[in-house]
Amino acid sequence: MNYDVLVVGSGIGGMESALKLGDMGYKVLVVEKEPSVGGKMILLSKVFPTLDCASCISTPKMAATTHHPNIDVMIYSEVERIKRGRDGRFQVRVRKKPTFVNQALCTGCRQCEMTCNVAVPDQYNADMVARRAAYIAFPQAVPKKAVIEREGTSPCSFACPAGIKAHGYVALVRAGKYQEAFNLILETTPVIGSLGRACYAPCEGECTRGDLEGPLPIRKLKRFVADTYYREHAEPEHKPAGEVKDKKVAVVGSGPAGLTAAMHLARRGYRVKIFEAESRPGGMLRLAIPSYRLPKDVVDRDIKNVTALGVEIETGVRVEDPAGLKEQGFDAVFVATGTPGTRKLRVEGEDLDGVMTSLDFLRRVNLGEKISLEGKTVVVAGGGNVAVDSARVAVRLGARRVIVQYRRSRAEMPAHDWEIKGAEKEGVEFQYLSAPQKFIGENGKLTGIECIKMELGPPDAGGRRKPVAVKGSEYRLPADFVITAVGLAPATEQLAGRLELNQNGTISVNPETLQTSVPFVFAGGDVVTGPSMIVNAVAQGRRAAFFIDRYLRGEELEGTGYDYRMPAVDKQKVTGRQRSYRTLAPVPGREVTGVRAGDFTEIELPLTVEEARYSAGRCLDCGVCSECRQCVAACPAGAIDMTMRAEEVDVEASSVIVSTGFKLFDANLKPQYGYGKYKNVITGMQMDRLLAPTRPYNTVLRPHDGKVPDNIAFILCTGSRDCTVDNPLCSRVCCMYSVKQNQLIMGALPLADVTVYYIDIRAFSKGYEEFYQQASAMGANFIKGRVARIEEKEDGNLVLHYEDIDNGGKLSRAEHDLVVLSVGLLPNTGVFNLFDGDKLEADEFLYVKEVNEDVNPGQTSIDGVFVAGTASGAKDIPDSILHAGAAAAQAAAYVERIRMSK
Amino acid sequence: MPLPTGDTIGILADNLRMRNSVLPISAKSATSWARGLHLPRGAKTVLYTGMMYQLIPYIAAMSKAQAGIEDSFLANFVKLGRQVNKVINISAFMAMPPKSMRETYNRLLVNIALLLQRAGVQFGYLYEDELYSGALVYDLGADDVLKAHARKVYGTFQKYGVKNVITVDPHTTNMLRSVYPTLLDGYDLNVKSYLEVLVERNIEPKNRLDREVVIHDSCVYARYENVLNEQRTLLKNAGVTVKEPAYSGKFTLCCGGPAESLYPKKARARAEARVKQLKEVARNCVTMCPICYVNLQKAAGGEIELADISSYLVQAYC
Amino acid sequence: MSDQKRIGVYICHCGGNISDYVDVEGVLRAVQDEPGVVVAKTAMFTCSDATQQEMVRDIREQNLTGLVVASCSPKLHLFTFREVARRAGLNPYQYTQVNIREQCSWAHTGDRAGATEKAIRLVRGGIARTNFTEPLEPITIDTVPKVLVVGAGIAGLRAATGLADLGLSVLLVEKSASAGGKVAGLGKMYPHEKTGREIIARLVDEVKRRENITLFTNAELVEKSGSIGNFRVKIRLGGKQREEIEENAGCIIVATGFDTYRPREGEYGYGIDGVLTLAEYKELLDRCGGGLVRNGKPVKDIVYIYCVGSRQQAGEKPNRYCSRYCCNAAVHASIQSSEASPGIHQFHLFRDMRTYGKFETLYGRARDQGAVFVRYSESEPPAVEKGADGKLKVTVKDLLTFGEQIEIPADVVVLVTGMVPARNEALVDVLKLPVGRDGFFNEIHPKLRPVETVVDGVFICGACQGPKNSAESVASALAAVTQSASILKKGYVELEPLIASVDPGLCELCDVCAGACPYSAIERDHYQGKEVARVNEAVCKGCGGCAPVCPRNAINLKGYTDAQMESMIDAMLKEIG
Amino acid sequence: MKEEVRDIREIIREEMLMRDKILAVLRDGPKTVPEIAQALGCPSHEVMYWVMGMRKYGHVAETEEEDGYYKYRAVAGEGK
Amino acid sequence: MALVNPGFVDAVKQSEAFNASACMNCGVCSAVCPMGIELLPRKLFRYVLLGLEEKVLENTETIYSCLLCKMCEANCPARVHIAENVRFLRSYINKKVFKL
Repeated sequence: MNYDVLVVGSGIGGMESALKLGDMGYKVLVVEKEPSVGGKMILLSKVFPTLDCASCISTPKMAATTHHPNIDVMIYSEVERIKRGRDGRFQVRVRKKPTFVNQALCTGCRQCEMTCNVAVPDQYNADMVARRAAYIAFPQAVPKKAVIEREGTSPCSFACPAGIKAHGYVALVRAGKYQEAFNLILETTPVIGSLGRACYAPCEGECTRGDLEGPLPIRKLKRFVADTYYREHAEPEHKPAGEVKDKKVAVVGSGPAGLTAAMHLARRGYRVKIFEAESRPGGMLRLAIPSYRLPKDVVDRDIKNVTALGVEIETGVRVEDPAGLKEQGFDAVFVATGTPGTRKLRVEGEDLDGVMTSLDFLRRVNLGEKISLEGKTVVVAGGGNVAVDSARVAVRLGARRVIVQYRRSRAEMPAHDWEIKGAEKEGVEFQYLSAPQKFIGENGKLTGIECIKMELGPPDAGGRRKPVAVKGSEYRLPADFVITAVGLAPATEQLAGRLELNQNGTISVNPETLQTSVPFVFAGGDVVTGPSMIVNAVAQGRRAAFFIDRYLRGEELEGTGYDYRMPAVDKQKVTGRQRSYRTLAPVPGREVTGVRAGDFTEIELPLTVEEARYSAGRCLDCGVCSECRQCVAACPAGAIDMTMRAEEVDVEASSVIVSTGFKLFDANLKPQYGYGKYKNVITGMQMDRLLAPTRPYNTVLRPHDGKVPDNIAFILCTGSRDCTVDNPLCSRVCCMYSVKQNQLIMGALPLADVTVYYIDIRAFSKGYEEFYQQASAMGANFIKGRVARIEEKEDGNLVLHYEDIDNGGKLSRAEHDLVVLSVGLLPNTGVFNLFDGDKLEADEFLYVKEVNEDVNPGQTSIDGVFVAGTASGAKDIPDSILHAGAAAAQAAAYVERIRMSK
Repeated sequence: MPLPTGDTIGILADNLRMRNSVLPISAKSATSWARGLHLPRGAKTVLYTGMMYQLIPYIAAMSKAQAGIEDSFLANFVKLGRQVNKVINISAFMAMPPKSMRETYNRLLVNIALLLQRAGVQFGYLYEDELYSGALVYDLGADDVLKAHARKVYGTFQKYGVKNVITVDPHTTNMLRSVYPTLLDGYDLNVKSYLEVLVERNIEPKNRLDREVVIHDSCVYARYENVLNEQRTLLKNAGVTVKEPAYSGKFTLCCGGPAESLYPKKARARAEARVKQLKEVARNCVTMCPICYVNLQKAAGGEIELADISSYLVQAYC
Repeated sequence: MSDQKRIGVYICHCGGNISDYVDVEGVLRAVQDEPGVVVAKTAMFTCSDATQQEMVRDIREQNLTGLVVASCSPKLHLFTFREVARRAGLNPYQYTQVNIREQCSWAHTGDRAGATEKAIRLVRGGIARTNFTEPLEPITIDTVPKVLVVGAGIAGLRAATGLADLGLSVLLVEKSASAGGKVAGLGKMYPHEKTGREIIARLVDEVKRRENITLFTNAELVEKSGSIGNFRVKIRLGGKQREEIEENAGCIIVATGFDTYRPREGEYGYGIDGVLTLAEYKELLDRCGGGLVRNGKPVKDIVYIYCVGSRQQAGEKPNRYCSRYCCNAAVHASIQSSEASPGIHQFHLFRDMRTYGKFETLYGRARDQGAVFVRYSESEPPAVEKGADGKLKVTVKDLLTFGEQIEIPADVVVLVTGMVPARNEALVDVLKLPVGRDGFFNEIHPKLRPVETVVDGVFICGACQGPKNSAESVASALAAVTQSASILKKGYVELEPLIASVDPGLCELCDVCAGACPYSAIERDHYQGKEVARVNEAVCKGCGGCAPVCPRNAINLKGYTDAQMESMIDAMLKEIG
Repeated sequence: MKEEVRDIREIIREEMLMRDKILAVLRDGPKTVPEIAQALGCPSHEVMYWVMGMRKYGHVAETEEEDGYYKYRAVAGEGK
Repeated sequence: MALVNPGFVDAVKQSEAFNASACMNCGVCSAVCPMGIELLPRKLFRYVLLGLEEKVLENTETIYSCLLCKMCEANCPARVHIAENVRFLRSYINKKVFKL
C-alpha cells in the first residue's frame, strides 16, 4: 500500500495532522497502538480554559479521522520500523496486534466484557477501577470494538498435554461459576472426575505461583468442579448433537483415549460405538487405578458424559481385526486398546500360585473379586506407580506385612514421591537395591523369594545407573503372595499383519494425525505411546477425533494446525507485573488416615468450597485472558476468534509525522509524597478521570474509603522542575489542568475546600491568566510553597509539610483528606527506535529534536520526517494543534517536492 | 546563653593545628585496639580508622560536660579556655571516659579488621602515625587549618607508600575520598569504606542471623558518599530482615550528632526524634557511623538496642 | 401538516453531562409518540462511533426521512450528525440538533424536574421543526488557488513561503516600508540563539525567490467582498503613485502582529533616565559587544520589573492577560547581560516566573549565573526613584524573605513590558474580524481551532491572535497555511444553504432588508419588470436579520421558515402529559 | 493504616473472588464502603476497588449519600 | 527598610561551588530541615543574596547549628549545594568575626 504520509499516533496532534492532510487531498495512514484513536485527551474531564467536555470535542475528531475518505486508520497496531528505500520513500512495517475479536462482526455490545472472568486494572481509568481481559477501551472508543488482552497461553494450560484450559476453569472457580468450569473441561474430555483424582497434573508443575509460595492445586480444583457438578447432576445435561451425520465410527477400547475420542466424534454428529473387551468400560481408569484413589462410581459418571451423547458401548467384545469393522458399516475406526498386557519378570517360579501380575491383581480387585490377604506377607516387585498402588491395595486387603522390592534406590524410583510417602504412612515397607531371583514354592504354592542385593553400576545409555547384582549377597525372603509390577505392554499380537506395528508391539501411526497403515483406521493412547498417563491418552483421543473428522469429511490431514494455542507466556514477565505479592499459602493437602482392612474409601479429602475459592483466587492470570470461553458463548455476533494472530503489514509513505505523545511522570518516583502507599494521594490524571463524565466512581470519592472529600490539596510541579527526579523542565500543563480541576471540584462538590501548593502559577497562554483569576475568585486557595513531604494519618487524612513562603516563610503543616499530585509530562522515548538507517535525533531532554525550530517547527533530523504535538516537548492542546498544523504543512510541502522531482 | 561558638571552634582548630587532632588522645589509646592482630605497619593497602571510633568515648565524656556548659556561667570559661589551651590541653581534662567504654569501641575496630581478613584483604595499619581526618573543622568552615592538616595526613600516606585506603566510618570516607582531592593537588589515593570492600569481595556468611533490625543510615554515607546498598546487602546476605524506618536511605534523618560539639542540647533533641522513629519499626537498630552510634545511644533510653553494623557482620561472617 | 415524515429521535446521556441533571429516559417516554416519530432511543454518547453506526442502520432500515438528535450544542456536533445523515443517504438538512446540554442540563443543575421538562419541550420543538424540513443542497463555489496574507512579519513571511510550497499563489501585503516586522529588529533570540535579523533576512530572501509570491510593501487591504473560496480584495499601494489594485483570493490570512506595551509616564519610574522597557534594553544589549555600557558608564547593577502592562487587575481598562513571552525574554536578556559583563548584579522583581516548558532551563541558567529573583505582590508594586547618589533605587517588599521592605540600587531598571494588540481598526472593519476582550483577534475555538475565525476563509496567526514568541508565531502561521490549503487544494467549497431568499413576487423593494443585513448580501435584481431585492447566496450568512423586518413577509430563511418556527412554538407549549 | 498497600493488580484481581461475598453482605440492605469493609474484615481501600469494579459492570449501584459516604445496593438481575 | 548590597555575595562566594542563587524559592529545604529553624536554610541565603550582612551576622548561632546532613540537598529540586554554601558562610564568619 502506498501513502503520502504516515502518521504515527492518533492523539490530538496525530488526528489534527491527519485530518488536515486528508482534507488537502493527501493519502494518509494513521497507526495507533491502542484499541481506539484519541490519545490521552479523550480521557480528560474537561479542557481549560473553555471547560469544554474533552469527550465532546474529541469524539468528532476521532470519528472524522476514522471516516475520512483519504485516511486509513490501523488501530491496535505498532510501527515496527521505518526505513528509507532507495527511491527516497519510507518503507514501513506495521505489526497489527491480534484483537481476538473479528472487528467486522463486533457490534460493541459489551457482552464479552460483562461475562469475562479476569479483572485487571483499567489503564484508561488510571488504574482506579477494574476492567476485564475482554474489553472495549472506553465508552467513546472509536472504533467501538472489543479486544481481548492475551499475553500468551497461561503456563498451566500450555503444559496440559490434552489442552485442557486449566487457567480457564481456575478462573471460573474463582468467580464461583462451577458449572461453567465443568462445561469448559468437558469441551476437551469427558473423564473429568477421573482426571481430578488421578492426573499427574503437569499444569501444577508449570504454575507461576509455584515460583512464589507453591502452585495452585489445579487438579484438586478439577475434582472440586467435577464433584460439585456430579452432586447436582446425577445424569448429564448435555444431549446428543442436533445434527446427526450418516457416518459411523467404531472406537476400540473404552479407556480415557477411547472415551475422549468418542465424545468429540459424537459431538460432531457421528454415530459412535465403543467396543470394550472387559466386562465393564473405563479401561485403566477402572482396572488399574485403585478405588481408594479413584472411586469407580466416578468413572461410571465420567462415562455417562459420553453415553449421554448417544455413544453406544458394547462390553465383553474383543476386536481382533479393526479393519474388518468396515464390513460392519463403520467408516472409520479408532483403536485405543491401551496396554492390558504385562511384562514378565522372567524369574523362575512366576507361575506359582500366589504370584500374580500387578495388573491382574488390580483388575480382579477393581472388578469386585474377593481376594483376601488377611494375615499374609505380600511382596511387590517393582518401583512404579502400579507397584505402589498394588502394595497399598494389599494393605487394604488385610495383609500383615507388605514389602515393595525395588532394584534401584529410592532416588531412581519412578513412582510419584507422594505415592511412596502415602504407602509408607500406611505401613508399607520398602526394600531398595534388591531383586527377586527365584520364587520358591511348595506344592505349587508360593512360600518365599530368593533375593539378591544390588548396587548401582555405571549409567546406561539413558543415563540411568544400571543395578548390578552383588555377588554372594543372596538372601531369602519368606512371602505368602507376590505381585510383579515390572511394566505394562500393549496386547497387539493378534493385530500383527493387519496393522503395521512397532518392535515393542505398539501400533505404528503418523504421529501428527494418528492414522495407521490402514487409512480409515486411527490409533492412539497407550497402544501407540506405550504405558503413559491418563491425560496423555486424553490428548491422543482428542487428536484422533479431530483427524478422523477431517478424514471422514475428505479433507487434507496434514499441516492443518491442530493445536492453535499461543506460545506460553514468560513466567518472569508475569511475576514482574507486580511490585509486591502478598503471601498466599497453599491449602495443605489432607488425607484420611488410618487404613482399615476392606476399607477402600477415597483417601484424598476434597477441597471445601472456601478452599477451592481461596485456591483459585491465588491464580495470577498469567496469560491475562484465561480462555474460559465465556465470551465465545456470550458473543451474539460470533465475533470472538481465539485463533487470530499478529500480522505484519508493509506499506510505503513519502513522509512521516511522528505524534507519539508524552508519558506521564510516575509519581512513585517521588517517595516523599507517598503515592502508591498512601491511599488518598492520587495523580492529576486520576483526578481528571474522577471528574470525567465517564468516571470510574459515582462521583469524586477518595480511594481510601469512598468518602466524598471536602478538603483537597493539589501539589504542583510533581515530577517537573525537579532535579531530584532528573526533570528540570516545566511541563506547561499542570498548573492549568489543576486550576481547571479546582473549578470543576468547586462545581461538583460545593462544600469542598481546594488548596493549591505552587511555586509559580504558569497561566501563560490566551485566556489562562483570566481562568486562574477566576478560580481564585471562586475560592480556590493558592499557597506558594512546594510541599516537602506528606504523612498519612490513621483515618487516611494527609498532613502536608511546607514552607508558607508568601506569609513570612513560616514552616507549616496542613491536613487534607485528598491530595492530588499534579504530575508532569515526560518524553515518550520509544519513538527513537522506530527508525532504521536514518537517526531520529533527540534533544538533551530526550524529546524529538526540532532542528529548525525558528522557522520550521516540527522539522526533525530526518529529511521528510516531522514531529507533531508533545513528542517534541510538553504542550497544551492549542499548542499541539498549531504544532500539528505546522507539521502537516511541511509534510505536505515535502510530498509536493518529491512529486515535482519525479 | 549559648556556647561561645567562635572560641569553641578556636579550641578545636588549635588542637588540630598543634596536636593533630581536635581532641587529642594518647597514641597508646588510639592504637591499643590493634594489639594482637599483627597488622603490618604500613602497606600498599591500609585500614585507616581516622581515629573516629577511638574518639567516641572521649566525645561522649566531653559532651556530657559540655551540655552543662551550654546554659551556664561556665560558658565564659570557654573564652578563657582558648588562651589556656594553647599551653595546656584543656580538652583532655574535660573528658576522660571509663575504660569499659573504650574497650567496647575498640572491639568494633577489631571486628572490622577481622571481617576484612575474612574477606581475604591484605592490609596494614599506620599505628601511631595515623592522623585524624579533620572532618570536624571542615564542617565548621575552618578551611585553612584543614588544608594544612590534610597536607600532613597525605604526607604520612606518601611516606608509607600507601595507595589504597580502607576507611571504617562515613566522615573519614568523605574527607579522604571527596574533600581532600579538592584541597590537594595530585592526590591519588583510592579510598573505600570497608562495607564497600566486603561487598566487592563477595564475602560469604558463615552463620545465619535470624533477626529483624531497623537500619539507621548515616547522612554522610547516604547523601555524600552514596553508600546505600552495601550495608543492606551485607545484612540481608546474613539472613537479617532489614526494616526501613520513616526516612531511610537517601532520605535518612540526621542523628543530631554534628551539632554535638557546639549545641549538645539541640543534638539531643534531634536524637530523641530519630529514636522515636526507629523504635516504631524494630527494637534492634543498626548504625554504621560512630557519631550516630554515640548520639542515638544517649537518646535510646533502653527503648531500642543499638549496635554498630560491624557487630552484626562479625557474628555472621567470621 | 405537510406529508408525514418518518423521524428518528436520539437522546444523549452525554456520559453524565446530561443524564446527571435530566431524566433522559423520561424525555424518551414523553417524546416517543410525537407525530412522525418512528424510532426513539437514548444513548450514552450519541456522538460515539457505535451510536452513529446505529443511526445509519436505523435510517436505512426504517426508511427515515427525518433525524433529531438531542444532545449538546450544534457548535459541537451539527456537522457530525449531518455527516451521519449523509452516510445513511438522508439529506443532511433533514436533521435537527436539539441542545439539551448547554441550554438545559448545564443551565439547570439544581432542578432535575424542571430541566427534564424543558428538555421534553425542546425535543418536541425539534421534532415539530423536522416535520417541516426540506432537503437542501449546499452552495458550491469554485475556489481561487491564491491566498492574501496581511502582514509580512515573521508569521506572514513564513505563511507565504508555506503556501507557495504547496503550489498556492500568495499576495503578501505589508503596511510598512519593508518586510520583517518586529523580529527584524531583534538580536539574539531564545531558544535557538539566532538573531532576528538573520532569520528575517533568510525568509525575505525566500519570499523574493518565489515566483508565486507577490510582496506589496507600503500597502493596505482596504476592501473585501465575496466569500470563502473567492474573495475579491482591494489593496491600496502607497509610495509615490497611490494606486489601488483588485485581486481575487480564496482565503485570507491575517498576521498583523502586536504592539509593545508602552508604560505611562511615571509608571515604575518610566521617564527617569535609566528606566527602559525590555525592548529598549534589548537594543542596548544588542549594541554592546564586550561589557555593558550606557551613556559611557558601565552598567553594574540591573533591576528588572516584570509584568509591566500585563496581568493587571486594577485600573482603567486593565490588561488582565499574561503576555506569555516576557518572562522568557527577560531571563534570556539576563543571561546575555551576564555573558556581556560577567560579575554584574541583576535583580529580577517578578510575580510568577512563567518560563514554561523548556524555557525553564533559561530561568535556571540565569539563577546559576547569580541573578537574584525577588517576588513582589501586585498590591504592593515596586517603586523606582532617582537616588541622591545619581543611582536609581528600587524599593520593594520581598515576599521571599520574611516580606521585608528592601531597597535595591540600580544603574538600569528594565521594565519587562508585555504585548498589546496592534491598532488595526481599519482592517477589523474591512474583514469584520472578531476581537476578544483582551483586544486580540479571536479564534473560533481556542482549544481546537486556534487559527480559524467566525468569518469563513479568514484565518489569524502569530501575535495578532494573542501573545506568542517568534517560533510559536511561525507554528501558528504554518497551521493557517494548512487550514487554507485544506480548503483551496480541493478546488471548491460548500457553503451553508441555510440562507435567506426573497420571494420576488411579493417584494416591492423597500430596501429595509438591505439596511438590516450586516453582510451586505442584499442586491438588486429585476423580476417581471420590477426591481426587487435578491440575496447574494455566497455572501448571506443566514443570520435571519432580514426576514422579520420585511413588511411584506417576502423573505424566508431556509431551514427556519415561518411554518417551522410556528410549529416549534406550538409543540413547545403543548401540555406535558 | 500501617499495613503494606498491596499491588493494585493483585487487589483488583480479587474482585471476582469477592463479588459473591460483597453481594451477600448487601443482602441486608445498602451499605457504605467502610461498612462493607467491616463486614468482610478487609481494608476499605481494597473494598473500594471491588465495589467500584462491580458498580462499573452493573452488579451494584449507589443509593443515598450520608455524611459524605454513599451507600451501595445490589442490583437485581446484575451484570448488564 | 534594608539596603541591598550586591557586593556582599561576592565576598562570601569564594568559588563557583557557592551557588545559593540557583535556588527557585520553593521552600522544600526549610520544610525538611531537621533543625526546624525558620531561617534555615533558604531565607538565610536570601539574606546573603540580598547582601544584608547584618542580618546574616545576627544569626551566627543558627548558621553553626546546621547539621550539614544534606537532607535539604537530597530534596532540593534546583541542585543547590546547600551544605557547601553553609560552609562557605561559616568560613566567612570564622575569618571576619572570629578572626580565626
